[in-house]
Amino acid sequence: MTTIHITYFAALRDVTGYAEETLITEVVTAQALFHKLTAKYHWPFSEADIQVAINDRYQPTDTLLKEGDRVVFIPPVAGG
Amino acid sequence: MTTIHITYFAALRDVTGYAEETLITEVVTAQALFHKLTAKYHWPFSEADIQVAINDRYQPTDTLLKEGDRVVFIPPVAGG
Amino acid sequence: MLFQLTDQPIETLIGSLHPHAGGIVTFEGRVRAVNDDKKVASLEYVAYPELALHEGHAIINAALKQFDILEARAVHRTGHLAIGDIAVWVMSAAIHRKEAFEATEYIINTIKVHVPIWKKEHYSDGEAIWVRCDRCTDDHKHSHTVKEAFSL
Amino acid sequence: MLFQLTDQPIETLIGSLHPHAGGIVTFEGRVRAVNDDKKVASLEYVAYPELALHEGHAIINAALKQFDILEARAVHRTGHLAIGDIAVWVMSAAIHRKEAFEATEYIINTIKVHVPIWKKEHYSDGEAIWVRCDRCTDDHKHSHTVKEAFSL
Repeated sequence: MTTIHITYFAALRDVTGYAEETLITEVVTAQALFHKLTAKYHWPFSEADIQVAINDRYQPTDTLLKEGDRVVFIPPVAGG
Repeated sequence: MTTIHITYFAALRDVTGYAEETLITEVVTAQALFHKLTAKYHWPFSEADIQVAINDRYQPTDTLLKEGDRVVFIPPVAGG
Repeated sequence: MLFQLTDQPIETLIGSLHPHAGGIVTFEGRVRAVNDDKKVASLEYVAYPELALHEGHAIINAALKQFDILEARAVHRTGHLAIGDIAVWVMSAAIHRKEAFEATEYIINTIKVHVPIWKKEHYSDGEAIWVRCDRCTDDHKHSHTVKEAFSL
Repeated sequence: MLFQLTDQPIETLIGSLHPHAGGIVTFEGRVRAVNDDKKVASLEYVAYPELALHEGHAIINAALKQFDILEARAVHRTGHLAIGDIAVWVMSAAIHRKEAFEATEYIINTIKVHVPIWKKEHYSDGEAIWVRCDRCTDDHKHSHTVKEAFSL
């Protein structure tokens, strides 16, 4: 089991209902965590829509999660 | 014979030595006037370098000159 | 006046630059009154600051490497903005103008797809929408949106 | 800072524009300290005002017709300029940024070849030269000059 801190922004924050949560989870990759949370919160995004940041840097979705990682799922950006 | 007012700018003003002159001339086109003045002042330009303005508008070099026209020979521009 | 001549100094807010900088191109992105035929009342920009600053710096550094430019910078606003407010500002300075145009366009295009900043449009009918990838790849494609009706 | 986030207004001197203007691109041309490997001390711009204003207006009007832009303007300075001074400033505003980039680049490119304005570069060695068609067709081509040595 791994302790993961998750931060939500924008549409994901609104749908999830809060900004941060900490999970102790058996999932091994960021991708698996995304699917687990999508099932729980009914996020209106597919995996193709989402990028993943781990410890404040973009990472591939199949990155293995480590104890204490901070994970952010990035909905489609729209700056500018 | 036609009376033509000629104004000089930039390199042509420096080479010619003054800003304006009025000529009473037998030449019929702006092009012919250019060649006449080039012979007189040894301008360092060929006809291909020069554009012609008549009465403050660009005109083709073979434009016929009329009594009282204001002619400006435009050396290569270099704004900006 | 569409075109003016002046013998007085022309002033902008860019300030002094590299003395070899001859061509400076800026982009400013402003909040539009209408987007996708909907009347926008105001806009909210939210950033993920730690990653946004990292990616923003990386984009400017990539532009400095990739184009023959002397300087480049960008600033993105966050929070609530009104119609006409500047949301993002980009500047590139080069010896010659061509490179400055290319670099500024590259920087704004890349900011729009890489920097984690999100935009919620509040419409005059009370609806609010997180804009999804606003014309990020095609300036003429309509934006796709994630609708969250009445979340004002 | 190369890239900044701010929750404060971003200010420029452009002022208010059409409420649909989302992308604004400016160009400023500044006096460079070096041109064609020669050290420039100062610059003198001379215009043929009656024709320059006519051609300048025609260029802006052509851009407004040719590109999907909402506003455009340009201003060119005349007289003696120092290093770093702005010689020309161009602005286009469009709904979307692509058209604003294209229009601003078109306007400055066209001003440089059509508007009767001339530039005399004064070099630190005392020489002064009327610059001949400074990179008007090719940003990388060396400029040809009409030499008038020691005409200071």
